[in-house]
Amino acid sequence: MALNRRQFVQIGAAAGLIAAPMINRRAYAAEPIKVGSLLDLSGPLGSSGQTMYDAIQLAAAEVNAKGGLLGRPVQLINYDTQSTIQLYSQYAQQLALKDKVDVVHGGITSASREAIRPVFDRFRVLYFYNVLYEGGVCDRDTFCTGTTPAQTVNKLVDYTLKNFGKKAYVIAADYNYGQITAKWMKKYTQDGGGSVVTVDFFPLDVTNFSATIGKIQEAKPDVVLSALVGSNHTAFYRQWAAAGMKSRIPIASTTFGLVNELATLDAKESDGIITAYGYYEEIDTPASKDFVKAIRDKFGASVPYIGELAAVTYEGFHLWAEGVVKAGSVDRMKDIVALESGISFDGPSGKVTLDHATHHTIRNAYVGKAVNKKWQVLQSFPNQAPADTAAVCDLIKHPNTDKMFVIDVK
Amino acid sequence: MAGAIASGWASFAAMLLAGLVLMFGLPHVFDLFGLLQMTVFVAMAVLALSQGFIWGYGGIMSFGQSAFFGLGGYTYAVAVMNLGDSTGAVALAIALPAAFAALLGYFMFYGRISDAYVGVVTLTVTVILFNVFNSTAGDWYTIGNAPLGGFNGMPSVPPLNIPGHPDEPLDPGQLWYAAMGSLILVYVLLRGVLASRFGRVVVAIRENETRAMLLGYDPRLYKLLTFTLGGGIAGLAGCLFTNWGSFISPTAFSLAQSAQIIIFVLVGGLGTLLGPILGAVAIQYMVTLIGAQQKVDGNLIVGVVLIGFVLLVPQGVVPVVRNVLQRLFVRTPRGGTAPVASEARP
Amino acid sequence: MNADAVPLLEARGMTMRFGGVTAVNNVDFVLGEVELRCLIGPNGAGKSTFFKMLTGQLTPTAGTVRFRGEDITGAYPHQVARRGVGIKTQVPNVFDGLTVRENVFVAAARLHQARTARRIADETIEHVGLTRIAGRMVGQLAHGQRQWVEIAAVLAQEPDLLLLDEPAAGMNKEEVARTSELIREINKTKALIVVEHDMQFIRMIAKTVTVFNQGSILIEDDVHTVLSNQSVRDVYLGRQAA
Amino acid sequence: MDLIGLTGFNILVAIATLVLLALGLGVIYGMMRIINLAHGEFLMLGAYATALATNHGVNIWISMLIVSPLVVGIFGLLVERLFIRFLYGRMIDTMLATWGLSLALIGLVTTLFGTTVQGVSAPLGGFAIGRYQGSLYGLFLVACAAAMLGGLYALLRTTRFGLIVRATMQNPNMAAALGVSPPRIYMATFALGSALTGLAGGLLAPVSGTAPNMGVAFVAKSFITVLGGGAAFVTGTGLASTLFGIIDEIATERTTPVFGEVALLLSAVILIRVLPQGITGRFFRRST
Repeated sequence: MALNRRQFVQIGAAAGLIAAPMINRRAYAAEPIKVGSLLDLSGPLGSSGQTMYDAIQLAAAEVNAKGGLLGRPVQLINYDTQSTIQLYSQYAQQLALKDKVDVVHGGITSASREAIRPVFDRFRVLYFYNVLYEGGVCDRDTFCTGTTPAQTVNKLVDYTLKNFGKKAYVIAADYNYGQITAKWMKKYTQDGGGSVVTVDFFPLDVTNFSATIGKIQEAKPDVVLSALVGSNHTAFYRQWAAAGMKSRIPIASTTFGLVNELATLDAKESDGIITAYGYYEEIDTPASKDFVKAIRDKFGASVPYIGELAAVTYEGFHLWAEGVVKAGSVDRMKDIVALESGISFDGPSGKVTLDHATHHTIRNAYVGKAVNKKWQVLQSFPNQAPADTAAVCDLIKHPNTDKMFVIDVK
Repeated sequence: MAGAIASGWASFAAMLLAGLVLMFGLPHVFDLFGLLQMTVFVAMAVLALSQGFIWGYGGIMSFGQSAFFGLGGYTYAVAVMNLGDSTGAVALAIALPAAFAALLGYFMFYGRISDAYVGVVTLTVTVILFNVFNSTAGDWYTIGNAPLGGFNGMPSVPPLNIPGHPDEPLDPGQLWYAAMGSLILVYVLLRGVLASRFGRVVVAIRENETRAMLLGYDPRLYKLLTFTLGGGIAGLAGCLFTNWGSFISPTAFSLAQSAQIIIFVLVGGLGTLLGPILGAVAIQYMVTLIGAQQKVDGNLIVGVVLIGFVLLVPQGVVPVVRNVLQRLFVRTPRGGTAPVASEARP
Repeated sequence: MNADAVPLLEARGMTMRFGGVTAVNNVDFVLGEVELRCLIGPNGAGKSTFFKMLTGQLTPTAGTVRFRGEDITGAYPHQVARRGVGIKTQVPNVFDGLTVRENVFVAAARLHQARTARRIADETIEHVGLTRIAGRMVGQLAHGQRQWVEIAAVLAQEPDLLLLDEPAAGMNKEEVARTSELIREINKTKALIVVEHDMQFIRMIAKTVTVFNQGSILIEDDVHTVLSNQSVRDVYLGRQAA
Repeated sequence: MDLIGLTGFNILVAIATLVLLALGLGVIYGMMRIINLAHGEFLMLGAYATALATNHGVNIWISMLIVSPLVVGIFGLLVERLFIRFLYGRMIDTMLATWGLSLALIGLVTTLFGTTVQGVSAPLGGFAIGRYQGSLYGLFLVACAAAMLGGLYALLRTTRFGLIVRATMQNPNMAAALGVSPPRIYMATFALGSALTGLAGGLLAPVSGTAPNMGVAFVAKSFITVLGGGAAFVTGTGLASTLFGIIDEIATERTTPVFGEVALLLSAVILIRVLPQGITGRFFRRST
């Protein structure tokens, strides 16, 4: 089945190659606009990268089908970073210096972003990071289009406070994203009159959670808030269900189901878990349905799950394209100015607007519940601002900032 | 194969010349990207040399050269962020890993830990460092004004500068000279060490530890010194690597990194110095090419290449090529007798 | 017995137990300067264990070893070697991956600068008669030649006492004769302890012989007395003949 | 009191998990002195076999207990025939080849099945330890680990096959002289080790999940356990698992998972420092 999908990808790519010359013939300037893509397509992060790669290919194909940008076709140059940070730097240099791309969309983990962002700053390449993350990047050359904790965590915590109770136990991955998200979980819980009994951090390669499950039972919280990340951590949900805890204490998460957890876990392990994201495949709007259909048509029905990673990548690409059209150029500075002018795009997740001050997005947030290996969208919150990054970053006042702030949660 | 402690002034001069030609020639041939790419390959070649030296000559199977590599990178990053000037930071990036190697080496060799377990202990220590550095995401893990950053590592590390002038950082072109110059220096240093009395004893201990001991040499001391030198060189490699990418993260300590170094050495040829250098450059170039295509999974290609390599060229490239060359040169005068290496030594 | 005030090597009450087995039991052993002593005994008599205790490869359970009056019991082999004891082990311990010259050079190099060491190495190689094969890899040599390489390496250390464990093992008649000649010549200036099975060889070189049996010294006397002793024949020669 | 019960139960499961992870590796390393760096991927194959078979309608118990060991055992046999057998006595080359195999397997599985495979969930459910909940499946894992250790011990100590295997490992020439064919014994041993690893992978699939890269997280722990155990690998693996399992679980419970992991690793280093004697293999010696 997966083989079919791979063949599909190849056929798709071949079709793109055939299509490109046709567009060229139509266009004056045959020179294509080059878009770099840096994603892990193999290795531990491969499953995240694959869905983003599907989305960016779809977006590029759509733009080309409409005659390209400024009369020029868009050419996608993709490198598989193989889940290796060294390759991120290497390929970033290659994209900037050898391929001389006009923009780069890519990076998955914050570590990969922070490895390549300086490269693009140094060699003056516009950069889009299309993943939800902990917030805090403040750099005029960079746009971050995914959700940040302020957009989703408070919705999630509000829901748990109202529906489950006031006593929370936080478990999170032991790296920046987990550390910062855990702080936001604590803050919102306390703001809502609740309390956090314990915060536990887990290195990304931990697979044995029995001790923690014991500790949670001892603490008897009303809800477990999880910011666990990656396939190793998925073991927590398995062990939680195996211990028979599933029916006793509910779980809410900002990370569960982002990639393929619903597909790999059994319904009885995942049912009832509450999450908050910028997008769910099940969102019942025409734009969302079209997007899901387009991906499945292009890459086969076996594409596991189309979540925020894919939607944000797709929207990020289109936001960039709108900026290019508005600027009438692929000149980096002109594009940045155009993108700062309040560009927005109606994507699968709803209306997405680039915020000048933070270079992040104002976008919708949703709360969903896992039901029989699908998400049931429970609530939606339109136009959420990236308040966390906004607290530390103002590129209108200080356009020369180039920093990753570690946001202090009070 | 192992007997070639050093094969003469001629080969040394040729290698040195080739190195210098590459150092000054490549900037005229390559564009900036090519040069940057070669810079990271060269940094990894220095790392491969450290493994090639302690393993190929010292007989110490370290599964943890990446520990010293990572420590070197982190030391440089922390030091340069606090000191401002990079000169002292480089010195520290060599000294600290060397000191750590000395401590670990003392623990292992004077603790009479057997060969096999040296591998396990170094591996374990590396995994410990990986875990520890991965869990430094919290705010309180800050040394001076340098946050360690946990899994995400330390971004935007200031580059090398002209000694004494922190406001004159090296540009990527100059960094190439620094990296390639370091590789040449390390190579010359190791050739010198191997040609010295100390180097002979190190090789002798690898060949037969009991005999060396019965001759009055203390293998523990020689192994300790070899291991320490290897640690310092790996630290230098880490420093160069950090300079190249302006960042360092815990993946420098990862198992995959350690294994990669071993593969560099094996592919190039164990018991040579040129082998690890060529192995490092070739393997990395291959991995880079693999990432530019999306048809076949990258791991699959690397894996199949490695398996094929073991079955077809188990000795590594350099010894095989050397044997072929020697056969070509020596066959006519001597007929069937096996040629003897290393007769042209000084 | 030698009447020297301080003997070259003096072992007292040497005992070695492995678990419940006593391999060497309360052995006293004295060797004078420039003396040649042969150790013989059947397999398992404790010769090798005793030998390894002298060289520091094993630490005795009880007893002391003194070299020129200084206690070297339980010292590391390299410390024993540094006192001036050269050791040739039973299974040849040589550097197979190095040339003959390099093997001997490494031995000489502990005490001397590279230049001098090279000279000493060349002289020793000449002396032992290995000049013709000095550039060969030791791993490629025949067994007898490897034995000589090891002896040459031991000599290049310039020791005062040589401990040779089965130096003639695996050699043909001609080689055995040359080895015995070599040993007698070494004995002009240095003391030797030779562990050997080959009676022919013992007759060629020995003056005094110590016979081990079941972890103790059975008899210690000049070679003719020993070889004509009935109990020696019983425990050792008899078995050899069979 | 209940809490002590729960902690004790968790410790037992941690020990059992280590035993499962390490036993197959122990057979291959302990008896053949072969360092199988693809061990993690053999586990992964076992997990995949269970997941795929179960998803295709095979009963989960049959998948775990029969399909996984069978599939991975046969795979191990093929690997041994195809290249390991050319590399006997060349430790370093075997390491390199199995490292290559490990990468190739990750790549192959990704290509064949994609990165996303529907896993299996743990059967049996939970049981009460006083006020707390433990997993019945964990109890099953403990039973399996004990059965595997005991079974292997009995196989090696009491059967003719075990005697022949042990003799061959001690002295292949002697065994050959007695009419045993060492190559066949090596083949059988490698297949046995692979099958045990496959079984472990199958058994752990419901608790650890199935992903192409899952092996990486296990491989260091497995090695440290086997090597920490020393020469008599069945008893050794059992003892080392017990020691490391207790330390890891208690340290994790008292402090953090990072510290638990570090405590386990440090105790391994100290163990090796204190007991360097229990070890016979000198497998890192160069092969020439």
